[in-house]
Amino acid sequence: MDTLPLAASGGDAGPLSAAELRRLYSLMVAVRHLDTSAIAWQRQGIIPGYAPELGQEAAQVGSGYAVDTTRDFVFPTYREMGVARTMGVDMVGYMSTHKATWHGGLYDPAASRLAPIQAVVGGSVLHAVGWAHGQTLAGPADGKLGVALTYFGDGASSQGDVHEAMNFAAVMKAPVVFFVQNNGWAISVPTERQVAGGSVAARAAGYGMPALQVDGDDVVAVVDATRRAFAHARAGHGPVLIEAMTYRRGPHSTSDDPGRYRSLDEERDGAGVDPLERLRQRLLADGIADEAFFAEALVAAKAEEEQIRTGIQALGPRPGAEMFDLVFQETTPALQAQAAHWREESEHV
Amino acid sequence: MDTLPLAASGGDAGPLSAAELRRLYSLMVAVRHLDTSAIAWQRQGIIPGYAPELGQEAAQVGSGYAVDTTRDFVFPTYREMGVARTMGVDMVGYMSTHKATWHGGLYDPAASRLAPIQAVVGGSVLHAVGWAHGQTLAGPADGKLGVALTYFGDGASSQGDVHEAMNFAAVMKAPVVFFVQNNGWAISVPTERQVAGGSVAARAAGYGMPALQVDGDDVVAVVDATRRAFAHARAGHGPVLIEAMTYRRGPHSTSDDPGRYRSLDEERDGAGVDPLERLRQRLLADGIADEAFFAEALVAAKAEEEQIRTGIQALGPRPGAEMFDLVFQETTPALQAQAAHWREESEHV
Amino acid sequence: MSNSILESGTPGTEAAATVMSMQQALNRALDEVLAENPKTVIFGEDCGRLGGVFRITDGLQAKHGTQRVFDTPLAESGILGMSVGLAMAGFHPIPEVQFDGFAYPAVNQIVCQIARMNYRSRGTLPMPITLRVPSFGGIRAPEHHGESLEALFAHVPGLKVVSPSNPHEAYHLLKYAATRPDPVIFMEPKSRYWQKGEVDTDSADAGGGAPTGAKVMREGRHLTLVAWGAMVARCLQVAELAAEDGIEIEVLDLRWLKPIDAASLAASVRKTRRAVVVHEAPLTSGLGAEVAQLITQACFSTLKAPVERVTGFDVPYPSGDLEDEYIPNIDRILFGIQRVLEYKRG
Amino acid sequence: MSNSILESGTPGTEAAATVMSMQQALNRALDEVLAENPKTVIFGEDCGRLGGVFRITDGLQAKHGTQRVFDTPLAESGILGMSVGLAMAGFHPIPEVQFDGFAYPAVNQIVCQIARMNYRSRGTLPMPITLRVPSFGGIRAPEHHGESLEALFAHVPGLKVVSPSNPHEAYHLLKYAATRPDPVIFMEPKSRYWQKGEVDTDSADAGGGAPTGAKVMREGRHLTLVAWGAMVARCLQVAELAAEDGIEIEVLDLRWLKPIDAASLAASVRKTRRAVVVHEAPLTSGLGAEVAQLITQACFSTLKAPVERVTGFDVPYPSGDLEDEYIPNIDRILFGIQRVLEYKRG
Ligand SMILES: Cc1ncc(C[n+]2csc(CCOP(=O)(O)OP(=O)(O)O)c2C)c(N)n1
Ligand SMILES: Cc1ncc(C[n+]2csc(CCOP(=O)(O)OP(=O)(O)O)c2C)c(N)n1
Ligand SMILES: [Mg+2]
Ligand SMILES: [Mg+2]
Repeated sequence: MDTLPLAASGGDAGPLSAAELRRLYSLMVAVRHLDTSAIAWQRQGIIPGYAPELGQEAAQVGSGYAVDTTRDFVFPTYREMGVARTMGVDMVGYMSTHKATWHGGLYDPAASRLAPIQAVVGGSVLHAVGWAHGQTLAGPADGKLGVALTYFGDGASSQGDVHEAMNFAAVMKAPVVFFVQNNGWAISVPTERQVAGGSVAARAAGYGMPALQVDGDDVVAVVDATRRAFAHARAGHGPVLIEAMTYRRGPHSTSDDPGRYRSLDEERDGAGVDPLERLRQRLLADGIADEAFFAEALVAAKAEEEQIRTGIQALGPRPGAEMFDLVFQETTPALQAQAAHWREESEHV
Repeated sequence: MDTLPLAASGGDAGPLSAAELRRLYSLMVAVRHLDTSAIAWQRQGIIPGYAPELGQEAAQVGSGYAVDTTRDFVFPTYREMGVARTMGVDMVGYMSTHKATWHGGLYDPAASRLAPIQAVVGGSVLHAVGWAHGQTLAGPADGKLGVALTYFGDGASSQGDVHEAMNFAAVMKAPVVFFVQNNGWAISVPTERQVAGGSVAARAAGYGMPALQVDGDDVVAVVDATRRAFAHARAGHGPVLIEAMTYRRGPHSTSDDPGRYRSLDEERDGAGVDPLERLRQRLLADGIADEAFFAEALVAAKAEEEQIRTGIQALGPRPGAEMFDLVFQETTPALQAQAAHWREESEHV
Repeated sequence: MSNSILESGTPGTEAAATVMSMQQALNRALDEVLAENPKTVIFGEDCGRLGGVFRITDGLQAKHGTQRVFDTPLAESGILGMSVGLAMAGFHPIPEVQFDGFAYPAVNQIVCQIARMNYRSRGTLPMPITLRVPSFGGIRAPEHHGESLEALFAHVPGLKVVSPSNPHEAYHLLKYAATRPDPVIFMEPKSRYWQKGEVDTDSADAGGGAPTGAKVMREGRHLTLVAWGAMVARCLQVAELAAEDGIEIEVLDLRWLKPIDAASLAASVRKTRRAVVVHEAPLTSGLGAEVAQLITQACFSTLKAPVERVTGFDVPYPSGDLEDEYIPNIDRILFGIQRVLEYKRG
Repeated sequence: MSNSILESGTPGTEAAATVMSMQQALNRALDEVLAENPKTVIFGEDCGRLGGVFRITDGLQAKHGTQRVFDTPLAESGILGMSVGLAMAGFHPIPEVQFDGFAYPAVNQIVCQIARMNYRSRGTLPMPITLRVPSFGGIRAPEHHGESLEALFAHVPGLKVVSPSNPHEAYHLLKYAATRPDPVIFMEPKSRYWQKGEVDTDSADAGGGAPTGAKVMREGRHLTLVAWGAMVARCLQVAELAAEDGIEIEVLDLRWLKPIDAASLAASVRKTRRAVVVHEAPLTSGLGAEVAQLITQACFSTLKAPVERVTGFDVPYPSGDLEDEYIPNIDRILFGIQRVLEYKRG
């Protein structure tokens, strides 16, 4: 795979400190625990569905960790719970989308710097390009541009919009980091039947754009790659593509049955070593954390999950009037009439 | 630019014979003369508009020359008059689209092996992939697959559909030749503001697909590249991309005014030596043709143009009933009622 | 592989009338179409090995091979654009769009290519493409998984549009659509996939009526309820309830949303003199307007009241929690009926 | 650089009422909007250096700079998707789609993103996007250059849709639309670009009526003709002809196609008791159905005849030679009027 070099070398940040590594572990445990719990919630009827990210914690926490929420903006798909958690997004608001409370979630995307959850595969990649181009319009690049970080999957890479986004961003030198989680699958379709040539990162050279293919299960490598990409984009050198190689260990969603299209053997071989376990071993080996720390992190994760679950369970349906009130900034007489009509007929009952 | 090698080496055909070279010249003169005449037709009010291909004769004649109309199928844009002429398409039927007689033209696309003229930029590239995939479904590759040859421009390369087409074709190993005429411009937008990275051919490697970048003003080089690409695809090795570097010497269309976005100096520099003149010099230098031959070719071209013009001028409007009759293979009562209504009201008048 | 054609046995070996779900009926129709026409090919996202997220193509790849039934990369414009080329090569493509909301990326290929190629080519390149679209709401799904695109499709010249309301209709309409020489958008009401019903596979269209027209699902003389897809079952429930109050409602399953069977609409409303049309799509510029106007045009002097529309609102399809507020429910349909019955000329 | 803002001078220096073409009026409106709101950006294919294929953005790049007015690569989904991001970053994008038929590749971004982002984000990410679409037929153009997408757009919750019928309307409606906090599809009747008319730039909406409603362009008492875009001028011609026979026709320019000004429709038809709606788009599921149904709903007991629709046919937009057979012409509109006037209750 031929890739172009990055123009800016690394961020200001040096190698990750012990405290940072422990923080990454805590985040990954929190995400892992919330993720596996959410599947249980679905089985228990607390939420109607969920798209787990089991195995993608390193890719998500590592990349989300590089974001500067004072100036960057992040565009997720439907599977970036780990990114949201890492960015400090209100997790009850985030998970509410899986409770079918509100499409896109109840968190404030503008304040959180995280665009609403996106169900259209490839749908928000172009938004990142527009947002990023806006940063360059605001004034000349001074090495401090806000960066748009956009997530998508190996499957999404097939969508025309993703190509248009890469070409636009590269032509306009927009500060975008395209972050592909290549988790081996798009529902039942494996990467080799999806991504011609085998690698999304290999596409970047065709746009004159640098790319980094990274071990997506190594959180330290992901943080490093993302920081380097951010530095490049922030300095005004244009977009970068990161392909984080990982594996979707769970089903596509709680309504999927992977047994129909892949065997347990295939799963074991494809998945490799669990990214959380890898970090744990590393921290142990380097003497950065001990069993007590891991136990503590798990306790914290459990407490957090309980709090989020309580919040989710307490969440009632939104008032129906919001259906009408939130369509426009300036509502219309026709919509007001429909709202009035709806109110009349639903109160009647 | 990194490109992957072709799996099959050349076609069965050896180097072009003298007779073939003369034939290519005759075709190019015929195309050049018809093309420049069509602009005059527009000025004279014979046709309402036209999209000239001045300067692209070598790219069009050379690629069209490689087509085997007994088994291949060609997917043009709105600017491939030279391809149509080279393939032997009925030129009154072809030009009728520019007379506003019928969108897509009056020639029989199925019999001609030339899909209807296509105004949606990038619109037919996916059709080529589907048609080509159909060839592989018909049975195992025996080195004799029909090949889909699809044309598009540098501007069209930005469209999502073109990416989807390349990815589909490469994943499915469909026998498609993607033929890009990079003529430097998409209406007023130059290639450097259009094609990130600067080359459409450079995109191919990202799909694991071989590409050939060829001097599109050298008809011999174009024939050779196209034949090689056809051989590769025909043998079942999958798609190939050819980028023919050329220059749109004229306006985008008869309603365009290039003076608004490029200077005459820029035009001269960008255009280089006229491809027709290049072939003429070559034939002279190699002693393959003389002035008498060139003069004869021009006479033939003039006679041909006159015949086509006469045909076009004789062409009346199609009967209005065709509006209704050609919508479906099986018409509907609603449509029949509308047709009856239309007939009534138009006869009334 | 539950509910698959592999379990339900070889086509034709069973009794003609069987109880099956709409999913089974559709699966069986596809199996038969594949067996009957070697030029038929089925493809889309996850259609092959998985059998589709709704299992409509379940077992078909195993039975008919990966050449006939296959997965594509994840790109709807690609899937539909590819269908055009396959049709030009003589195939009868039956592509699937995984959910209604993901038909939007393919609109350009559907409107500008599929719908126009026969016309553009003056009939020499027909487009026998049957596009299956799991449609409408009611399953508490994520965003974009509950769209109603019939008004859009019905407005496009060169397309035909159909939606079945029960397993029997699903079987026959799909078999019919998938053997036509013209493009048909086949809108499957996903909330009805698992509902069972009797399917008479023997007759070409057992139960009466040509497969191209609308169908009276229940006779009545006081008012005509017009619906399609999942709303037909709901309207039948409403008619049942109304009957308890002595109101006899005729329920017309429109079936074909383009072309619309204007004659059947007129015949029914000439008898009942009142009509309500029900759909899930938003009100404004929905297909209900067309149905209402066709009725008004044909029955202006017999109509006792303006045709009423009970529809979704002019708001984006809401999340599961508010779905029941959005989709016309029994009460809202009854209110609509009441408005028509109580209408007084001003 | 003919017809450009560079020639017509600095905004505000001319007399309030000037005669100009719709192209000039639109160009001037854009120039003023750029000057008034620094967050406004204009972009699309060939919008910059060339000034657009219709010269609507002529001179704007030279005056306001390449940051404010720029060319994009050739991809409509890209242009509209990028608009979403710019809006999220606080800009007011005014993208152009070069021709109506090339809006189809952007339908996914328009329907699923632009129209829904305000809703999805609970009002925290408004989408002040003004999408300019040169629209409708009548210029003998190539395929896909003469589409009428208003019914599609009007059906999409979260969009507003407007179309001006003359230079004055064009100037005011564009200035209004381009300063709204919601997405507006601005459909420019391309066959009217070069027609001149008086534009009163002084008043916010000189000529009466709120810029959000329909507008009576000619008063009459025997029948209401409802139209928009290029058909308004044609309907005014028809009214002129009919007046010679003593038939007084009221011509209502609908202007806003979403939301539709139902009150003005009702007010006019309550007076005239008869209506004909005219549009270029195909009949079935066209916006005429909605207009007709709104009128029928409001005026059922006063209507003397069912509302008549005079529209394009359910066929793909034909080539130039047949264009005049397809677009409603004066004769067809007169026939429609005649049918309504002569209607007898059966
Ligand atoms: C435009 C569109 N088409 C189809 C779908 C249905 N769908 C949802 S997720 C998915 C697979 C996505 O695969 P990938 O991009 O690799 O992401 P992953 O699910 O692996 O995270 C599909 C087909 C969709 N949501 N959007
Ligand atoms: C989908 C689409 N968008 C826009 C247009 C308008 N348009 C026609 S030709 C053209 C430029 C095409 O450039 P290129 O692909 O390089 O081909 P060339 O004209 O140079 O042959 C544009 C923008 C179109 N026809 N189709
Ligand atoms: Mg994936
Ligand atoms: Mg070009």
